[in-house]
Amino acid sequence: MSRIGVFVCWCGSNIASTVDVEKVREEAAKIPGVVSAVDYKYMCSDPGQNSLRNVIKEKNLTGVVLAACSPHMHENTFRKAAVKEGLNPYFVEIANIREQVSWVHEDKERATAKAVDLMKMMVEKVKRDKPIEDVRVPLNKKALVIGGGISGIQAALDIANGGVEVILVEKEPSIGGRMIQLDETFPTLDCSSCIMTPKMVEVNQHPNIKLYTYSEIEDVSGYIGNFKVKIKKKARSVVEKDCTGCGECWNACPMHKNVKSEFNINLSERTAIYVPFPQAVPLVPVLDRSVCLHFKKGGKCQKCFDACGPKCIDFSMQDEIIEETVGAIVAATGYDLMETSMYGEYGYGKYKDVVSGLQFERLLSASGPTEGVIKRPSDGKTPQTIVFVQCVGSRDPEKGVPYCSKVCCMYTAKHAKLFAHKVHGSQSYVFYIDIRATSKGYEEFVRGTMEQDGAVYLRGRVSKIYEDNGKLIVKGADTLSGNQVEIAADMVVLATGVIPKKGSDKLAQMLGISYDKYGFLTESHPKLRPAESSTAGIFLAGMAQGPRDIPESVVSGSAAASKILGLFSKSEYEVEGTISSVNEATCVACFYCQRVCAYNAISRKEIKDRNGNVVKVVANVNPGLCTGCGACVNACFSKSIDVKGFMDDQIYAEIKSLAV
Amino acid sequence: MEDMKVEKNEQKDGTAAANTGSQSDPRLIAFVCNWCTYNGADLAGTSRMKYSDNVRVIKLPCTGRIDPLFIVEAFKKGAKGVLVSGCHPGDCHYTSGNYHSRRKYATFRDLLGYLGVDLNRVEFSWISASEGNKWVAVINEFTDKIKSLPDKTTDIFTKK
Amino acid sequence: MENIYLPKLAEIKEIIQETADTKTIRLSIDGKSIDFLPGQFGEFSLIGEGESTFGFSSSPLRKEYFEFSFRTSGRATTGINGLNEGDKIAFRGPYGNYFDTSKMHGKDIIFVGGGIGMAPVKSIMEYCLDERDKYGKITILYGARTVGDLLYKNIFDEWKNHKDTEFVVTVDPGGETPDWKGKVGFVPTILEQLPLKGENSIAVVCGPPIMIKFALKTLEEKMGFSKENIITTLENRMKCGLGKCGRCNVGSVYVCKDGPVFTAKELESLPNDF
Amino acid sequence: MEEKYFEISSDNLKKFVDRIITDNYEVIAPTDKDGDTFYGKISKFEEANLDILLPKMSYKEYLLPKTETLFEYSISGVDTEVKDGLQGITGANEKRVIFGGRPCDAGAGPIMEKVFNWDYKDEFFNERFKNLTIISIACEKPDNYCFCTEMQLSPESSYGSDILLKKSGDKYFAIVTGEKGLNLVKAYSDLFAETTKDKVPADKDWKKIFEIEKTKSFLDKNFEHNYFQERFLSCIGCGVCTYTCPTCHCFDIQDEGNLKEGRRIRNWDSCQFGIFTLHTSGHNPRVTQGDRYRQRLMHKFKIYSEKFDKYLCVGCGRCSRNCPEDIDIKEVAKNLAEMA
Amino acid sequence: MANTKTDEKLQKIAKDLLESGEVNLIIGYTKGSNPQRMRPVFITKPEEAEKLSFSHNAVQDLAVFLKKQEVKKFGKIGITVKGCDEKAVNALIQEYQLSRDNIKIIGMQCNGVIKQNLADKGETKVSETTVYDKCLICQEHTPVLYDFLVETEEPELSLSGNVKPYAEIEKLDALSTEEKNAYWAKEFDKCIKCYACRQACPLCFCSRCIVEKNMPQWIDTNSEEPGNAQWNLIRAYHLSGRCIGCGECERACPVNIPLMLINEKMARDVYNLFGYKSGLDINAKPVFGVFSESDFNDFIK
Repeated sequence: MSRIGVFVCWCGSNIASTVDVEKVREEAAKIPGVVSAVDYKYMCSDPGQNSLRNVIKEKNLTGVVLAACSPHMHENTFRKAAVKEGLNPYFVEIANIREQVSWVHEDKERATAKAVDLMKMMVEKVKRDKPIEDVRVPLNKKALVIGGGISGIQAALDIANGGVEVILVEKEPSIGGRMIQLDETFPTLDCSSCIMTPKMVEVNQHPNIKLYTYSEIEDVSGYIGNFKVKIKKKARSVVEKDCTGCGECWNACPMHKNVKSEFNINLSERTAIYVPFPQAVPLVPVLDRSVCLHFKKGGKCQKCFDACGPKCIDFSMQDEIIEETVGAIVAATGYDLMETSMYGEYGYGKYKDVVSGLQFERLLSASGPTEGVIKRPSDGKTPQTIVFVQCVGSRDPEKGVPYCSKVCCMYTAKHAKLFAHKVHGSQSYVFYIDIRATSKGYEEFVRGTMEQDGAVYLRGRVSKIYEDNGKLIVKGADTLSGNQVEIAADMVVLATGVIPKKGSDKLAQMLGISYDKYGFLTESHPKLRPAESSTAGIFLAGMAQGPRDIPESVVSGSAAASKILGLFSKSEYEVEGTISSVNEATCVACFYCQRVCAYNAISRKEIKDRNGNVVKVVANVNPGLCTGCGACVNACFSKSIDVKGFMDDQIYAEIKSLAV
Repeated sequence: MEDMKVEKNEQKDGTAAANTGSQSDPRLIAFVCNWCTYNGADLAGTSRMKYSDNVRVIKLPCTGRIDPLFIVEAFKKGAKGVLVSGCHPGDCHYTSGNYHSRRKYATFRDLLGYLGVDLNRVEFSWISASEGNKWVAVINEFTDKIKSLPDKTTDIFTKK
Repeated sequence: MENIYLPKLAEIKEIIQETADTKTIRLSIDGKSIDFLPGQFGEFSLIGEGESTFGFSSSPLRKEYFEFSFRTSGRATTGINGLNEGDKIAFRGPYGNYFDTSKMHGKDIIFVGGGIGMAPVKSIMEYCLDERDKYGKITILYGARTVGDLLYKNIFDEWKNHKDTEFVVTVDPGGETPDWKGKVGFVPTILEQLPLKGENSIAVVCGPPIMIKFALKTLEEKMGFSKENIITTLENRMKCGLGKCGRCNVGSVYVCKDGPVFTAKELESLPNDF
Repeated sequence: MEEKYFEISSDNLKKFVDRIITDNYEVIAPTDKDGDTFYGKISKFEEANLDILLPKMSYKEYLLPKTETLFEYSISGVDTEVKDGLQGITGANEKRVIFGGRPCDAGAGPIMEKVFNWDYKDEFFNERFKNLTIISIACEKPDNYCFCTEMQLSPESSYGSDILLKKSGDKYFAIVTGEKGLNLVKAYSDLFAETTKDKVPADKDWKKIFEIEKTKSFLDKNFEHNYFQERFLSCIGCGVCTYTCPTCHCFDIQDEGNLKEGRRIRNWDSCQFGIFTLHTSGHNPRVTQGDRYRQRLMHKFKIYSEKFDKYLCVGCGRCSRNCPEDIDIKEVAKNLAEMA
Repeated sequence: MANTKTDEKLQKIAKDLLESGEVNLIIGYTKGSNPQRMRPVFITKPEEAEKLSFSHNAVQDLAVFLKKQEVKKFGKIGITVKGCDEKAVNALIQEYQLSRDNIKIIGMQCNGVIKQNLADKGETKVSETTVYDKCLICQEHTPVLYDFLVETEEPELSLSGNVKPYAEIEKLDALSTEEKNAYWAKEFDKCIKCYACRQACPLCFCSRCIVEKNMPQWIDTNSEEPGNAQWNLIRAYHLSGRCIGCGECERACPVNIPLMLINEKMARDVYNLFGYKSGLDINAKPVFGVFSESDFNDFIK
């Protein structure tokens, strides 16, 4: 039975001067089901709230309507007051007669009529309110971080330091990601490895971090608080716990000239059993079975096995599936550099001395193939003139991508600067479109490259690069002077754009999170929820979301970590109870609801009979993921799904009450 | 036994005179999302802007929740104009509710027009939480437009 | 010219919340009950929300009110559920046939009710209890799925305290609570355990279709009740209540007119279509 | 009243129709629209299509409208006021004539009258039926779907017609069955010439292809027969058979309106819909379309006859002609008779 | 009538499928209540396969039966489909109502089916004036997807271009709001709310139609002007972007409401707006299950 109380607030004169509050109260009293109607000067004041509570108690109300200010002002206030009297908080509805009546209308009679209408609407709505319980989801307080680059490492460390167990999964044999490939970092020119390796080591030694390298995510199911994750630990052929990282195995490997080093981006070679770089964490080699003679030639070669002191080479090792249950996930899958094959005119791949930005990093790096001495790949000579081409792929909707890769301006300036420092008397030329140097110290850094280090910046695009007599002839336009320029260079460095890591779309699908048309993972809200994915419990960090530099990546890793620590600070995850629910009797499992759900909250549910036979498949709402947006309700043809708090029946009753 | 009173009570509703819902004083129903347009309308209030009092707002969580069938129901119950309003594309609080609904509205609107509903009576807008002035303009223009329409109901939902 | 579809108004005197989703509503017109017989039903409505069919659940001998029990499920019942004491309910009826008590005089009677199907049983049962002397031994068996689904808990004692009357209450296995003192078991199972015999006895049964099916079987095959002495009431979907709209048509009867009360013998002649 | 016999020339028949229209009779006749023929109000004789065997729909809606207001209500606060729908009932015009229907359609009236009066009197039906004058035309060439003969009528039956016209050359014999018809003939006596029964050509010897009693006796004994589930697997439950049927009369009662006013109405309904018998509990006595079509057969050929001593079918064949899946009820009834 | 070669081929396929146990049921056509009608037939035994037949009178869309619970119980089903009907099968798969693995599609090449009212009057010739409008715009005389294809012996439908299919749509589009309103008010006034359009539609597969839901009362139950319009509007809306144009709703309608004028119009609009046609690809996402950021926005202020 409906026992509704209507409370009309004067808001001093804010409402009462334009709305005849007594009239609203009188009209309320006439409505069937309304057992109490009062008006009061300030409903939100303590006495006002007390009177609300008293009436709830005395009249044993089943619903409350406040004709007052916007629900965005005091809905919570009044709900809290109602809860104190044992009323379900969702049985409180607000008719907004201040912001949407008294403050915007002048004719008192008409404003009063409108206020009465709004009050009636809410009475009809509250009559049809169903008790809503907030959803509590138990939390497995363990986090999964996918990707062992700087943002993943930062997230893992922050979470682990917060006392929460972390599983860090890295696809490559070592963590470190892209950052460990870099030489020095802008704008401070501190050595990347110097600041990165301690963090990598910390990860490895942290009691709260379980590290899986050379491992991939195989499957993710479940939802916030309770994700079931399958991790494929690929067969390393080396028993990790026994390995000392002494290097005898790779020194013994006969394949030392034949395999291109991925870490050095084909600028050097590695063996079949290898660590990608000397500071690798863990310092445990991986046996690359696709090139290993033992596997290719029927088990004859076992030089590494023989050389290994602790005997930790295991040719029979199998991929292993590890299952973990975690409460939250960070996706920090990182980035790749764009292919440049569409820029045939630049000759990348054709001319050895046309290299990518990341390759140049390796040439600069003390741990790189040339041990930090800049040598051009073709003949090992030190180049005297280098042309840097920016925006290769970026900001080029025709051939590449329309977005700006953000870091290229800065790393090119860094390259030019380091080139000048390392090769005295050398000359660099930079073709650019715009210089984007917006963070702290960046603009000064670029200026320094130009002014102190003498790099010549040319605003324009390069049209062609070709080889002539041992030189690379770079033809381009200088749009500022309006001249065509032609530079004979020893090397060309292409600042290739940034794209999401290959396969990150697949991972996103597995996680049920959205990604944009380029494959970058999408934030739940680009401004206000930048660390969250659209799926509750899954957070984002680093370049997987889009181009960003190291500090930003670190910040985003920490942001994700703080979100998770915040989430885990409670014993249960609480969600507002205004979520969707399925009428299983009439659901026909067309799954339009699932298609439109932005939160992956809808899954298939099989209804079985007593013998376990599936009699029906229906949609099922995961309360931990549903946000109550109601898109599914709109999508459902048979109206077999409804969202609590805004049920179809309530909306129709509101419309019905407005009939003229 | 007590039979029902058969005579009709003329004076049923004292407030009816204030908004008759007639063509000259039309009833408009606005379905708005909670996050953008409802806040925009609140902003109009806190800014003390004035606008037509013919509109009645029904709040929903998201444009994605605003079923085109609500429009039909509003007309059935005598609304002379129906407004649907939510967050601008890209701004949806729930990521994509307005995009999904936009497809439906575009289609449904075509259907309404084809079946002889005066499309002047159905309005769609994107109004953000900061666009109190746009809310005021949309409501005032819509009210004026409805008032200017011929004084006869050309829709298929009301009994003639 | 009389409009047979025009309802009358009755005032709600009392509302009893029976379970989470069922209620009993007591009505009166001018402070009095109406003339009806146990087993009959009416069409009840909150005008504007549509009619619903309910059997009367009170004894016609209680002259100050008549009542019905209902579960809130659809639009009409939701409307009725929202009403308060003092509000009016539109009502048509009484309709249908009834339990012929004259044939029960001097006999032992077992009343079997399941869930909300107890409502029409309650009417005839209370009618008999109100004139207790006219009947032999009376046994009442009432079962529901769970303890929470039992209606009329507040008047169980009243039923029990009649002389020579046994009241047995049971819930389905798994439906009991820790403090449950009644029996646990399906109605037909408990029924079979009762020390009753079919001679000179009448059984009145109402409940969900599956319960009726098995209870009838038990009464007939295991307890020796003749088909003529087992009486049940059908709960078909109805609209008009007047034998016109065709909905409750089963075999050659309109349940609303020729029923809802049937003996097992009569049911036997009907196709399995209800 | 005993039957009376008149003659009317084709020309006079035209005049008769045009004159009653002029005299404010509402004349409902088969008339062409949308590439088919339907019963509809005509404004002159030419608009009537008398060549068509049967219009697509029956004229049931003039007895039982597809939607009927039982009463209107208005609500003010806790007070409800009701306006009886019988007062000012629409279409109960005294001067309404159904012209040019066939004996099968005419036979439906008295059949329906029984159910609306067997216990409680449905005055909505009665008011309309009372004020309807039915002038039918005997069929000369029934088609393959017709089986009125099997249904205790015949292409020349006057049962249910106030006036039955039988064509003979360029004139018609009018068989007047009662006061209603006679009054009309008398009012236009200049157009009619009285005659005697022996002048009226005798009815042809219409052959039956099956005995409906046998169909019934099959239905009496075979409720759970495979035939129903197998044959009606092809039934899509569209209900066209029931909606176009002149005798199907099932209805639903619904309230419509807003918080202030509204009405209780009854609408046509169909036993072919799954929801028709669905209990609130979710239990449905008739789960399959086979169950539902069986119910229709039972109601037509068994149940109704047991209660009202008439079959609930006039053999017009509309359900067969209109069935989108080509279920032929005549064929079905014949099959059942053969299986009996 | 003797078996045509088409029929023999069809019967052979059906017989093999049933004999091998690949399907438990074949839904096909057989000869109907008069020589100009065909009717659905359900074959479960190989020896009954000879009942199967096909002709330009095979008007029914047999896909409608795939939504029936009684039919679903058979599990693996073979179905005889014309091109238009086959699109319904595809749409059902798209909307998860059917698993491709459970269905064997016997595609019938079809050059048009004769309008049933003409056939009843004795029309036997397939021509642009005797077939349904859908046949004139048909792009799928050979079904999109099939496991078996039975080629036709029927002469190809020749189009002179003089008959404009669904010509009324453009005429209606050109009318004023009031004229459109008047046109449809008149059409919908005929509606008797029998819902045959729904039952005949292979894509109206809801177990409880919105019209049978009354909390809230989505659609007025009355069968008068307001209630009828609501039903027809909402039916059309629910089929926008889903209708595959088989025309069964219109054929089933006992009061001849030109429902295909609405369905076809909406199909065109959806195609114009979103470039989507229903039932062409079982892997395509239904048009209202996805969106594009650049969707038509001009109508929104």
